[in-house]
Parts: sequence; C-alpha cells; structure tokens
Amino acid sequence: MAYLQVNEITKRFGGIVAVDKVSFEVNKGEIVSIIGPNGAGKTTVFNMLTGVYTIDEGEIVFDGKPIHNQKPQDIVKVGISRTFQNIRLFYDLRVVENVLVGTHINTNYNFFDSVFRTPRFRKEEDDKVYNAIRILQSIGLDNRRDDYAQNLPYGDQRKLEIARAIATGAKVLLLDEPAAGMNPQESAELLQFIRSLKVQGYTVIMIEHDMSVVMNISDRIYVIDHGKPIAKGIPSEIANNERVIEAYLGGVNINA
Amino acid sequence: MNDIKQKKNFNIILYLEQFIDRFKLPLAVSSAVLLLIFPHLLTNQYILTIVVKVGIYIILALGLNILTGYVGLVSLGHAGFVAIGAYTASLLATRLGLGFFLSMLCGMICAGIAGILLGLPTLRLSGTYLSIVTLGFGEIIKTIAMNWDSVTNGTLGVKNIPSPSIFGLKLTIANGGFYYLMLVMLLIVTLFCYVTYKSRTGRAFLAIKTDEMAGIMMGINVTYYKVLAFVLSACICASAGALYASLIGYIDPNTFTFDVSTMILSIVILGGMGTIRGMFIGSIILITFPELSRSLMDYRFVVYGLILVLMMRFRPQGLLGWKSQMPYKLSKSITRKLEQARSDKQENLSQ
Amino acid sequence: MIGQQIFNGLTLGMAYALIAVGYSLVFGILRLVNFSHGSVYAFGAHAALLFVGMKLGIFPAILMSLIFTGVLGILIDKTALEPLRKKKSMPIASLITTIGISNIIQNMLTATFGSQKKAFPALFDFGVISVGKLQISWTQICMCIISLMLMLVLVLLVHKTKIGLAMRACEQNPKAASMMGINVNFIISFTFFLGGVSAAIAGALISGYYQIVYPNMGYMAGLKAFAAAVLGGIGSLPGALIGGLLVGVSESMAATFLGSTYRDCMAFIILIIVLIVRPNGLFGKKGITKV
Amino acid sequence: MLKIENLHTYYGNIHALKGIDLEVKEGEIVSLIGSNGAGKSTLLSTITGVAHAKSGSITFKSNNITNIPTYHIANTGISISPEGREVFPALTVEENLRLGAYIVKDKKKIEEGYERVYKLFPRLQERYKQTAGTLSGGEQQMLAIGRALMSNPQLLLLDEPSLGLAPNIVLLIFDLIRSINEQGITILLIEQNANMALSVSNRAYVLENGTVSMSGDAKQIANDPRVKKAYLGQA
Amino acid sequence: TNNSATSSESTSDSTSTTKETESTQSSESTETIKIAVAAPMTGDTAEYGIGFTNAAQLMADEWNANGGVLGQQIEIVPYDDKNSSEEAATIAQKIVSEGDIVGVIGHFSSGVCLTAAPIYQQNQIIEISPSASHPDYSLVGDYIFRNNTVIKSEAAASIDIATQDLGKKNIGIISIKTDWGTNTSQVIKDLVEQLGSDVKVVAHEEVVEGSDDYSPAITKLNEAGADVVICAGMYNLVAPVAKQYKQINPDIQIVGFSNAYSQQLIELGGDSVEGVCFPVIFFSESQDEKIKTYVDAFTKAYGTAPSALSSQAYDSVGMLLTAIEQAGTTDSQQVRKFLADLGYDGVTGYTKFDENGDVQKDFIKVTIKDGTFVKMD
Ligand SMILES: Nc1ncnc2c1ncn2[C@@H]1O[C@H](COP(=O)(O)OP(=O)(O)OP(=O)(O)O)[C@@H](O)[C@H]1O
Ligand SMILES: Nc1ncnc2c1ncn2[C@@H]1O[C@H](COP(=O)(O)OP(=O)(O)OP(=O)(O)O)[C@@H](O)[C@H]1O
Ligand SMILES: [Mg+2]
Ligand SMILES: [Mg+2]
Repeated sequence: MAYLQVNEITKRFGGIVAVDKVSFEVNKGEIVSIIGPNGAGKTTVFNMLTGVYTIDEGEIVFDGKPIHNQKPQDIVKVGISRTFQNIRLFYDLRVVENVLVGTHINTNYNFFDSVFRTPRFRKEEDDKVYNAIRILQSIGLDNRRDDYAQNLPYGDQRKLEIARAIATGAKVLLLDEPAAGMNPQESAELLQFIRSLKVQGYTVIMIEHDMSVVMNISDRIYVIDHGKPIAKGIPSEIANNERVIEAYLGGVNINA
Repeated sequence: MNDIKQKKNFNIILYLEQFIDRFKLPLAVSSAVLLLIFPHLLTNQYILTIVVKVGIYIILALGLNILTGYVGLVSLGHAGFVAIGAYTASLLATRLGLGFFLSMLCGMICAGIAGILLGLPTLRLSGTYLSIVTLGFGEIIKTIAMNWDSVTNGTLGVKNIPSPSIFGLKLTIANGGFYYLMLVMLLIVTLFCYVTYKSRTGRAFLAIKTDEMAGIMMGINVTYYKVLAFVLSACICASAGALYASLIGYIDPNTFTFDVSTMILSIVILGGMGTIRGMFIGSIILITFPELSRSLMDYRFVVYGLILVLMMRFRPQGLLGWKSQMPYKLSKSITRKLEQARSDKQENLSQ
Repeated sequence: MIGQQIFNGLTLGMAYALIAVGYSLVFGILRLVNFSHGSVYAFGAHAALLFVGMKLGIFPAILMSLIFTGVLGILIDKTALEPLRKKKSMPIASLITTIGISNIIQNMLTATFGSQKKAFPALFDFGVISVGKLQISWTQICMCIISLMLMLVLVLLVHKTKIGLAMRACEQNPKAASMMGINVNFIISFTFFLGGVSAAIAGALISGYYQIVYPNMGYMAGLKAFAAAVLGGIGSLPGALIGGLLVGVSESMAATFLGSTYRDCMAFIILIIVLIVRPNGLFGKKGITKV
Repeated sequence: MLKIENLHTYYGNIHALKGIDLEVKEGEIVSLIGSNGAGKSTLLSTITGVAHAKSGSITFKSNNITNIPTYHIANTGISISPEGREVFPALTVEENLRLGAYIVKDKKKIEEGYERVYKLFPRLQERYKQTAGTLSGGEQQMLAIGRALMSNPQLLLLDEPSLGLAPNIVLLIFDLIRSINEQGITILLIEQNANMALSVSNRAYVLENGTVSMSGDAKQIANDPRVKKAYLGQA
Repeated sequence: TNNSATSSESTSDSTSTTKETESTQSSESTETIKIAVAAPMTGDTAEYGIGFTNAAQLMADEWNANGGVLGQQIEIVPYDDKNSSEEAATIAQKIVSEGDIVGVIGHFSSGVCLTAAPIYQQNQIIEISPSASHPDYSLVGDYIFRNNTVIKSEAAASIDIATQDLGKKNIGIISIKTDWGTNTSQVIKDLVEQLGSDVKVVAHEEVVEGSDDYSPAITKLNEAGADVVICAGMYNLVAPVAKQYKQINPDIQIVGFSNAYSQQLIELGGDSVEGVCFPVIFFSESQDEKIKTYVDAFTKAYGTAPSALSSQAYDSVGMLLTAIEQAGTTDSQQVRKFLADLGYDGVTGYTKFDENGDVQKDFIKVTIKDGTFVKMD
C-alpha cells in the first residue's frame, strides 16, 4: 500500500459538490502535483487531508492508518504539514519564532519544566532553536531571522511558511501554490529548494498553476476538474492529455 | 522631516532596550532596594494603601494579560474570578479560621475550576461573542454572591476579614507587612508570567492569538492552551482577589462590578497588551489618577474617561506596547554550536 | 398571572430591543462593541427631558433630542474613533475608548443633572385596556408599534438601499469599499448618527413608559441590551428584536419564579446557553473563514 | 493621461518608493515589472490614495490627484483590481459586483456591466449567490477583476491579475486586457508573469528597490539581457 | 502618628506664619478645624453625599458666623467614597493620614460604614454616620457614633402605621436588595411575627437596583392579596413602585421609611404617591421655630428643602462642634468623652447617645396629601 492513500473522498458545501470521489496515492519520497482549473477543489482536498474539513465520504490512509477522523492538530503529529494558499504566518512573531512554533509538537518538556527552568527545558529549548536556525539557513532566510514576519516581502513569506511546515517534523509537506506571486527567476529558485527537500527524504504534494514548476518537478500529476478526477500520469502524459488541455491548459504550450 | 523624527523614535526604543539590557544588574538591584525601603521612606498609611492597591491591580492585569494580551481572548468579566478568589478566601478565613495562604490557595483552586468551566464550553466562541459571555459570567458570579445568602451572606457581605499573618505576625498596612506581602506575590506572579512567556507555552499562546487556524496546523492543541490560559488567568486574579479582600477587610457583591473588569482590561490595554512592563505603568496611572484627582469632585470620572480616550487616541498600542527591536536572544551554547557548524563547513570547503 | 408577566416581559423586551438595535448598527459596520451606547441612551433621555422642560411641546422636544443625540453619535465617532481607524489600531483600543466615552458622558450627565431620579412626562397616556385578566396600557402598545416600525425602517435601509449596501461593504472591507468610491468615514458617521437616533428614541419611549430618568439608567439596561443583541446575532437587526424580547420575557419569568433578584443575570444565562449551541447567536451569520 | 513625478512613499520608516517618475498615455497598456518588494503594489496604493505620498505629484487627466481621498478615485475614472483581491467576503458575488458599480448612477449601465462580467467569467454567474469568501482563490481573482470592470473606468489598474489562475484563464485574462484596451480603456498592469505582460504591453517600466531602473518600449525591455536574466527566468 | 506629621509638615509650616498675624488664642497648629464629610459625591447615590455636605456646610457657616469654635474657623472637607466599600477604606486611610481632621460625618450606607469604621476606631477618629442603620455599625468601637435610629425602631414605627393607623392586616413587603433593604425586611418580618395577632406578611419581594421595571414583583404581591405594602427603599424605589402598583391596584396603601422622605418623592411620584405614609424624625413642614429657620436657610442656600438624612448630618456636625467646645480642645479622646455624654437639641429632635453610640428618637408620622407632606392625625 502506498505511503498516503486517498480513497474516493467527497466534500459537499450545500448544493455544491466541491470534491467528488477523488482518489490518489503518494509514495514515500515522491513529488506529486495536483492541478486543475480554479475552483476544481484542490485546496479543499488539502483541507480534507489536514482535517480542516471533515470528509463526507471516503477514507484517507497514511502509513497504514486511517487519519480522516482525526483532529487537525493530531494529523500534524502523524507527520503531515501544510502551507496555505493565502499566506497565514504569525505576523507578530519574529521569523525564528515562527519556525519555533512549528517545533511545538516535538518539544518534550512540560509546563513544570518551563516554570522552573529545569535542565531538560534548557536542553530542549536550545535544541529547538538550533534546529530552527538550521532550517532557516537551508531555505535561505537566515539573514532575516530577527525580523518580524510582517515585514518580509511576499516571496520570503512563502518560504517562511515552508520552513515552518518543515519544523513540525512532518515527512509529508502539502504546498498550496508555493510559487504564486513569484517571478520566473524566483520560481526557479524555489524549484531547486523543493528538489532538495526530495533529496532529504521529504514527500511533497503540491498544488500549483505555474506549469514551468509543475512540469519540471513532479514525479506524477493528478488533474481534477469540478471536483472530479480527470487525469493522472507523468508530466509528459498530462501535458498532452486532451481533456487536460481543454479544461485547464488551454493554448499554453508546455515544455515539460 | 517627519520621517527623521520617526527614525529617531525607532532608535529610542532600541537604545532604551540596549541600555536596560546592558545595565540589567544595577537597575534590578537599585529598584529592589528602593522597593524594599519604600515603606520606611514614607509611612503615610494612605499612600501605602494606594501603593498596595496599585500592586494588586498589577497582579490582576498580569492575570488578564495572559488571556487577552497573549491568547487574544478579550474578557470583560474578570471581576468574576477576582470575586471567587476573594469570597472563597475570606469565607474560609472568617468561618473556618483558615490561614491566609491556605485560604488563598483554595480561592485560586476554585477560580481555576471556574476557569475550566468557563473556558471549555466557550472554545468555539470568538471575539465579541466570547467577550459578552465573560461579561455574563462576571454578572452571574455577582448575582450568586448576592443571592446565596447562607454562604456569601448576600448583600451584607463578608465582614472582619483578618489580615494575613506569618508565624503569628500580623501583616498590616500600619506595620508595612502587607506591603511586603504584596511585593512578594507581585514578584512571584511577574516571574511566573515571564518564564511562561519565554517557553513553548508562550509561543503557542501568541500563535493562537495571531492565527488560530495556522496554529492548529502547527499541531498546537488550541483547546488545551485556551483552557490553560483561562485557568492561569483565573488563578492569578483570584490570588489578587484574596489579597484585596484582606486589605479592605470587607467585601460585598458590589465590590466586584463590571467596572472592576473594565478597569483591569483598561490597564492591560493602556499599558500595552502582551507585555509585562505595560501592566506596571498601566496600573500606576489608572489607579493613582482617581486618587490624585479627588479635588475635581464631580468631574473626576469625566477626566478619567478623557484620559482613557486621549491615551488610546495617541498611543493605541498602549504606552509601553512596542515590539522589541533587539535581536532575538540566543543562548551561549547555541551561538557556540552555530560557530562550530560554520567553521566545520569552511573546513569542509577548504579540504 | 403568567399571561400578565409574559406581556410585561414583552414590553420590557421591546425596550431592550430598542437599545440593542444601536449596538447592532454600530457593530454591523465597525465590528466594534460600542460601550458608550448605554450612556448615549441616557443622554437621549436627558435631552428629551431638557427640551420638554423648555415647553416646546412634547413631540418637538423629542425630535430635538433625536437630532442632538444623533449628533452626539457623530461627534463620538469623529473625535475619538476615526483617529483610531486612521492609525489602523487594534480593535480593542476602540473598545477601551468607548468605555472612556461612556465614563465621560455619564459623569457629565451626573454633574449637570444630578444623580437623582427625575420625573419624565408620560407619553401616550391614554389609559389601560383590559383583555380578560390582562391589563395592557396604551403606552405599552405604542412602544411596541414604534419599535417595530423603527426596526422595519432600519432593516429596509440596511438591506434594500444603496447606502445600506455601502454599510455592509464598509463592515466587510473598508479599504476595498473606499476603492469602490464609498466614503467610508461618512458611512460610519451616518451609522453612528442612526445609532444615536435610535438610542434617543429608546430613551424617550422607555423614560415615557417608566416616567423616570437618571444618568445611570443606561448602565444595566445597556449591558442587557448588548447581551440581547449578541443573543440575536450581533449585527443582525431582526436578531436584536428577537434577542431583546427573549431577554425581556425570560427576565420577567425569572422574576416571577425565582425572585426579582435573579433577573439581572437571566439575560446572560440565556445568552450563554444560546451561544454554546449556536456560537454566532440566533440570526448571526457564520464567520466566513475559508482556509 | 496619468503622470507621476518624483513620488516618495513611506511605510513608517520604510522608504518604499524613492522618487518614481512614470507616465501612462491615453490608450496605452503599460506594464510594471520588478521583483518581490520592489514597490509595485505600493505605487498603485499611492495612486489610489490608500498609501500616503510624502512628496511628488500624481496627475490624472491634468487634475492633481496626489493624496486625494481614496473614495474620490473611482469618480475620476480610475478603477483597480488590487493585490490580495480584497473582495467583500460575506457579500454575495452579485453584491460584490454591484459595489464595483457603486458610482454608476445609470441602472442600464449596471445591467450591462453584469452581463459583460458574467460573459467573461461564466463561473461567476454560476455562483452569483455564493458569498465571496467561500470562493476558491482563482474565483476570487476573477471576481476582483470583474468588479473593477463594473464602473466603466478610463484607467484600469491591475495588480497581478493572473495570480493563482489556471493557465487557460491566464490566457483569457491577457486576451481580455487586449480587448478592453481596444475598447479605449487605458491599462497599467503589474505582473510577475513578465513574459506575458510584456507581450501585450506598449511600454514597460522596471522597478527595483523603489526606483525605476529601466523604462521603454515593451519589446525592447523584453529583449534586454538584464531583464531576461532577472525577471524572465531566461539565461 | 508621628509618621503622618511628615506629610502634613508643609501645611503646618505655611499656616504657622499666618497664625501669628491673626488670632493667637489657639494652641493648635492649624488655623481651621477640619471636619470631613465622607459620602458618595459621584455615582448613583451622589445626591445623598452632596446633601450631607451641604447640610454640614450650613451648620459650619452658622458656627463660623459666631466666631467658630475654640476661636477657629470650621472647614468642611468633602471626600467622595462613591458609596463603595473599597473607596471608603482608602478614604478612611486618607483621612487618618491627613492628621488634622477632628471628626468624620459619614459614610452613607451601613456596609460602607462598616468598612471604614474600624480604621477610624484604630486611629481614634470620631465618626458620626447620619444614615447607617445596621446594628453592628456602632459596635465597632467607642469612637463610632450614629445619628440615625437603628433599623428596628424605625421598622416598628412603619408597621405601626400599617397596622394601627391604616388598619391593614395583609402586609406585603417590597425591599431593595442592599444590606439595608435586606436587613430591614428581615426585621419587619420578625416584628410582625412577634405581633402575633392576625396581622401577617403575605408576600415579600426583593428587587434590585438598575432596573425600573418592578412589575413582576408587584404582580406577585398583588396576587398574594396584600392590602398594604411596606416599601423598604428610598424615594427612588417608592415612587416608581407606587406608580406601577396603582396601575393595577388603585387602592393599595404604601408605607415607606424615613429615607424616602424627600421632596423628590412627590416630584417623581406625582399623583401616585398620594397617601403614602412613613415615620420620620425630621419633618420640614414642622411649625417648630428652630426647624423653620433651618429649613428656610437650607432652601435659600441650596434651592431645595432638606431631606431627613441631610438634617441628621446637619445635627451631627452640631453635636460634634458642641462637644469640641465643651472639651475645649480638638484632642479626639477628650472630644469623644464629651460627645458620648452630650444631650443635643437639634432639628431632628433631642439626641443623646447610648452606651453603643446609638440614638433613640421620636417618630413623627407623615403622609402625602395634595402633593405636600402633612402630619398624619
Ligand atoms: N466553505 C465553502 N462553502 C461553500 N463553497 C465552498 C467552500 N469552500 C470551497 N467552496 C467551493 O468549492 C469549490 C472548490 O474550492 P477550492 O478552494 O478547493 O478550489 P481550488 O481548486 O483550490 O481552486 P483555486 O485554484 O482557484 O484555488 C469552489 O467552487 C468553491 O467556491
Ligand atoms: N503595510 C506595509 N507596512 C510596512 N511595509 C510595507 C507594507 N507594505 C509593503 N511594505 C514594504 O514596502 C516594500 C514594497 O512593497 P510592495 O508590496 O509595494 O512590493 P511589490 O513590488 O508589490 O512586491 P510583490 O511582488 O511581493 O507584490 C517592501 O519592502 C515591503 O516589505
Ligand atoms: Mg486553491
Ligand atoms: Mg505587490
């Protein structure tokens, strides 16, 4: 069985069926993209995976265990973390503190330790800060460590979201339009970074409309439209799939 | 022109912070000495009472600050927790003859339980909806105090609440003991808040305040932390309530009106919510002002209202409500480790 | 007796609803709990008293008080709240400001009128109608009719007119609203004017009913009306009406079966129960947060 | 038509615009490119009065509109599809569009506006009763653009209109830009998708760190090696 | 205490210079004798505190016109306690710390008095409350006096009016939920029980401040068949209750207490308060010459007739000053002794403190007729 297995999940909002029997699977260490027209239900799929929305039908199995009935904070603990389509940082906190919040679930001291500043507290806290700084270094945000998240330019904010997601210790990262608002040059840099994540053993599921990113990086691609799956395959197949071209790509020529 | 001014402003805060940081020790020692000898410098009982009152309100504000300043839940009913602390402690003291510290502890436990009872069902509520529920909580507690005659003595209140005593020594305003008691409690609460904020609990609080959903996605158990904040906040306010009851020596339901709740909230906001320093300045201003302005008579609270309005207008973030401009403090061991990593890397490169 | 008590409760509830409307109006546009509203209500009642004392005749006097109180509303916004909006300060700063304003208004009233209760002339004093054992005074009937009319006018204004649409837009996103050509500050001031006017109507009607005015009259009534507004779903005008009536009746019932001393917390108990079941009040829209 | 001279804007002590000179002539499409944080959105905010210009001037059709209140902007004939979409989340799609035409008095014109937008984005017509906050990211973007069209503007400011849109819709948007320009609407366009932007534009400005580092004919800019390297992702 | 001397140093310095130029009779270090009036000057009950202050000032002015006391002028210093225990405790500390205040007239409600009194007692400052009625108050200590009857005697007088003068048997009680109201209603119930005869309390309803709607309570009293209602509240309760009650039962008889005795009762209640009766120890329409001059002076100075409580404050100041004069010093120990033994004939009748510091007074029964207060016959 695949690492992450999604079986025919469905979500309805009133009369709208936002996600209609969508299934897919992701293997360990893969980069899988989900694409589709606007309003196809991609973000909704992420919301279901992370427990933000309860699913109406279907099941989600991760690492052999069903997770679709769990609370969002527990799903993070299982090892799935995400970024948001509309950036949601802790704007009043510094960059490094944002990442430290990400380490929250891996911090193993209790309230008592923190009040009495036990050695365990000091050690754990030092470890986490060090860890956070290393993550920032790897994503190229180390020089902005002391800034407040609010003052970062858009692109850096996206990076910080990814850093924060990594800090949770999750092995599966869900990235919702990570390249949105970046110019081609910046997207190219991001592409490199995501590749390096793969090398480090992360599994990435990505929603993205920028085909230069999607086609270059994905191991496999799933396409949904109006909540329904319409195609799946490796980038070159998708780029030439009639239905996908009609519903999504239009006349855009893809150099996959 | 304007922009230069702002630049300067910006620097002043940084300079101030650097200054305080550099002279931490002498500043701490001198203020400690000042605080310790204070009652001997000036033994006017009235002024000492006001000072103690200021201290009690600082504790109250520190308590509310956890909930409002950190977790971002605005409570308009903290008088309820104060009342629970004050009533429990003073009833135990007057009826069962329990000592001050034990009865205060019981008051804190009761308030903590009330905090859970209020916090749990209201988790789903946000913003105004939560505020009004806390307001209602305060009013309900008051009504209970007023009507549960057999226990609370109703509108007649609890009289002759004894002063706290340690080893048989009565701590009163007159002998300065009460002042030192307040000082010790204030110190404990301040330190407690400080260590809590500088830990993952504090970060979780702030995360929930800025973006609850994002916080959940970081694995923060929002339920736990919200309820924790309620409980901590309630306990701290209850301890101040107990202290307060034994200062005044008499409580009745009208001691704990909505005005008390708004007073605590005003201190938090005026001082600068989410800061510890702000609670001190806020309390000093808002508690001493009505005393200093007794001569205004009828217009006293008109002017008080004006002060609130004007302070908010010119410093809406609170008097001391700035964000630290100092770099994030790293402990020595981390700096060392980072240095180490850097030099390792360079070695690797050079090899 | 129950019938009479329910009816008493409905009248009282109408009074709360009248005050609650003011909270809802301002909240509906600024997402701000205007704590000065209770004092503005007291101001409205005192203004009416003052103008009645000038022998203008009762209705011109009330009209004058409506205008003055409406202007007070604008003044509050312009002097204290608009500067805060300009600075994009946290909402809680505005809340504290309104508490400060409430202090100012109430204590100014005390300083000028004295704290004592003063007599207010009865309005619509056409006697009492008996329906079976039920005794209904004309004052009560008129109060209900006027409240309902006021509510209807406001609902139509907010939901059917262009200025109402602009009001809702300002609440949602003031920045975008101004890009669309809406003068946000004008709309907000207008809302405060409406809030003031509704407070003055409430002040005159309720004072005319109980024939009493005093500076502190808005305190408890204000808190309960606020509870009523939230109960109904703050920002929703029909919600304010239903919330007010619910609070009024439950208070009356509590006073009958538990004793009058419990009535003050009745509003809040009902409120808490409703909010636990429906976190956005009876008519409140669910906050839209799409992730 | 729009002329900006030596414009300076600050956010507190951050100097975001450091003396911008820029001109948009009637009937043109002018695009503005630049990396993250260059100040592109700030320029639009300053034109619309959302951000405050410390010095410099903005003239539109020979009227000085520097720092005029934002709500006057719509009346002068400028409309904007802002960064971050800025829809009215709890209002319906239809109400959002209605607000776009707030300054339009003529009922018939408003009806025409609806028709035009719905024809352009059938998705919006399908969802005309849905509250805007629950729309998907791309749907919201369509709504923001549609709303900006409702007031029949003379000058249209578009801040990253293609952000978050599917590739086919992006094409549609650029077709749209071209076609409404042909109908006589002047356009100032900000895009990260610089290739596309430059291909539809007459002229372009490159913003770097709050200053104009380059300007000129769009084709010329597109062929500049530095631009190619920094913004077009081509070596 | 010697500590407080530091704080008052500056004042004593400046006054000592003026002292030499003016009268040198006094052996005190201050130029004026200060009497504090501590009562609510702001808030819901501000009218009472202001009434106290006015009455005290009037008395002080009269003495000052005759050369003051001990050759010094008398100064009334008002302190606002907002009728809150919290404030009162602070104020008591402040008064104690001032060091030059010879006595306190106040505070207003019993609960508040009970908070402040121990502080005065500890510091040996005389307190005379013109309004406290709770029995515990005067027990705080020997420096604590009241110029008001204790609840019990007044309640007995009210019951007497209801049962004897009005001849009713079914008593309803409506009381305000404050320390005073709760106590009073309890006392009424006890007394009625002791009466034993066929008189009974048919219903008791408590109401809270902050709402003007008394209809639920009234409906219940009416259902219970009360034919007379004893209303334990001030004028601001009696007037609306009378109004709302008479709408559903025009024949109801209402009996109040002396603190309802105020011109405002008539202004507020209008026709509805016709026939309301209550016992008072001060009656402003009295033909007594002394009272007449007092009422005239008060009305001239402040525009309204004095209320019963204000008049008790007026007499309280008189008693304190007389005691000072008799003692020949402002030393509080001495003054206290003379005050305790004093027999004072004031506008509120002849006053003599008993061993607790309480007073016994004769009641006059008053009712409202044609919009004025008249003695009942
Ligand atoms: N809470 C909600 N209530 C009602 N409708 C919703 C809600 N959330 C999403 N929808 C609808 O469900 C559909 C799918 O939305 P979703 O956000 O998943 O789209 P998407 O594929 O991420 O699109 P985009 O690429 O534009 O972000 C949309 O039509 C949207 O309007
Ligand atoms: N509200 C604000 N407060 C403070 N600084 C701001 C604010 N908005 C923008 N800035 C700063 O001003 C500068 C210019 O920002 P602007 O948003 O105009 O850039 P942009 O060119 O639109 O970038 P992007 O491509 O990311 O949208 C940046 O350094 C940014 O950090
Ligand atoms: Mg999406
Ligand atoms: Mg931008």
